[in-house]
Amino acid sequence: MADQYDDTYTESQVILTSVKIIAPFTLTYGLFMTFHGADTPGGSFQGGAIIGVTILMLAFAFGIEPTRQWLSNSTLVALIAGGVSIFLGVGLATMALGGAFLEYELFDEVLGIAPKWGMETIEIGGIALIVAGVVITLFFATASGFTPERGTDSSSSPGSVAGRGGDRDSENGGDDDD
Amino acid sequence: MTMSWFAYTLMVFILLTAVTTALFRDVLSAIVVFGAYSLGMAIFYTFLLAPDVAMTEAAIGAGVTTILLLLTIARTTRPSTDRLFERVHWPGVVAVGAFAIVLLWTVLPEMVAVGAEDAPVWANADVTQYYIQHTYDDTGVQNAVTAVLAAYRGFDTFGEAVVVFAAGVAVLIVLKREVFA
Amino acid sequence: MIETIRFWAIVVLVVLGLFFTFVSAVGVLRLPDVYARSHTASQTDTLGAGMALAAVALALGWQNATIYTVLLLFFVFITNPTAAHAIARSAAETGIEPWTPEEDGNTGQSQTEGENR
Amino acid sequence: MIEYLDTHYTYVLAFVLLAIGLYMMIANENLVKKVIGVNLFQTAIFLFFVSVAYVEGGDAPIVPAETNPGELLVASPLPHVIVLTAIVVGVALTAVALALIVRIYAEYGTLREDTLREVRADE
Repeated sequence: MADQYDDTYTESQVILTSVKIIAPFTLTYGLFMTFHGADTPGGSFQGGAIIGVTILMLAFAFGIEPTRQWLSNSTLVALIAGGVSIFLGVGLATMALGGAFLEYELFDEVLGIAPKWGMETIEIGGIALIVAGVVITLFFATASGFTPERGTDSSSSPGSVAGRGGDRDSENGGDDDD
Repeated sequence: MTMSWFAYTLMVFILLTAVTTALFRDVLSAIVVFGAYSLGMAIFYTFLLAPDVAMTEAAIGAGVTTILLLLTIARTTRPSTDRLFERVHWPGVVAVGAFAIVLLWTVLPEMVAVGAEDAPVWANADVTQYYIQHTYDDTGVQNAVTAVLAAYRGFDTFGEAVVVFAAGVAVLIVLKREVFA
Repeated sequence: MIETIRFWAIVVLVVLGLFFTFVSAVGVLRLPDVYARSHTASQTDTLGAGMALAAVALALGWQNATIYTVLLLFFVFITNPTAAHAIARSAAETGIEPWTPEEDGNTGQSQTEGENR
Repeated sequence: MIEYLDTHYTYVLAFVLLAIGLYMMIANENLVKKVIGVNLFQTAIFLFFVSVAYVEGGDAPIVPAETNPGELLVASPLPHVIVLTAIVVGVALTAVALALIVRIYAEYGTLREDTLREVRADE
């Protein structure tokens, strides 16, 4: 059935328009939550998730395949891997300065940066990137293409596939209750 | 200490959606009801003074999980149904009911009442009270959750981030696709 | 004086919001097929939620949270009809026939069939 | 027993939800519904953690800079952090499970546990 994703996708002016109106707001909200998580409820996990969901919304409006091509795969991989490296990098930097993993006080002592900024780096550069990247990646990986044998399988007609699965189910549904 | 009517209504809603999720035979209906359940749970977290958790649950539990489940049944199969509800699996009900009763009878009397100030987690001077009183001095942020997440337990969070990263890699491997080639 | 007006405005808005939400819930339960249901879920529900949110905004008075509520109102007014549009559109593309009074004899049946395609 | 409904209500709800999640994992034949059951079970545990952190009449764990922290009555932040990370890990786990389900369907053409067992026994 998923083979039909791109077949059934038809541009809808209504959805496109409202997504065009709403997407900037959700993106801003996600960024606000990420950047302002230190002093108000919210933080990088939530903000990253909302940023990721914004991309999902765009994918629903513009079609999943075009969105995936627009947001190339290497960008996503770079997003996730970059997040993990930034997190690890900050942790190792404090160790290089002679402290423990993520001991932010050292930034203050050695470089004169308040410990808060170390945390913000972790939050914005680390966790938010990882969460947003993983959410988008999981969505595209689950939504995208088909293994060839299934593609031929379902090409006959979607109804037949559903019917076959349904028959099998109802047969066994009868059996298992006895 | 007594519960408010708001919490009571919300709990009934959560319970009803959970039971219908378990019993609906149609997978699509179950997924939709599960989304409603997650949303109710998010509101209940707000009631329990956990806005951070509520936001995460609303974005991820009600949003992303529902989308992933829907995509999965779109890509696989959705059994056609003539009945609305699943037949109740009585041995399962008995086993699970026994489990619940054992939990309720053995664990509940040992628990401190909900929201009591002498609850061991809350009154712990080395953990909770320390965090509450030293967060601003130690880290300079006001949100204690962020402080614990990124500073006090940063190494823990790093582990979680790597787990999420690993899960993303695992999905790509399992679905071995041309997607991320 | 103005406080009294505000109080009663809040009450009226809450009651109307409840009423429209209730109508929408009844409609979702009672109407025959997916098109009629998405229609009631979008129009009546948007109105109900909008009125309830307007009551909340009035009750909060002048503060930051009011701005959030008004923004929320704005988003509900945009997203709710769009979601209904998306549902109805994909239903039409999947080939679900709209319910017509000729099948009056077995409305219950045709409803479940329409749902399950 | 009834008096616990008044004072331990979230724990009662959490345990009942645990039972429902477990029931879904045991009784539902469809693999997708089993995954939903896992999610439900997880949510029940999250609820348990969050209600452990709850303090009656308190506030969200925000520590304003200007007040004296000794007088604050706020919920415990630590269980919130654990739940926060666990939700994100939970969605990742769900995604891995669903990816496996998609593969299983591509391989065997069914999502029902009993059919799957038969098909595997036949091979």
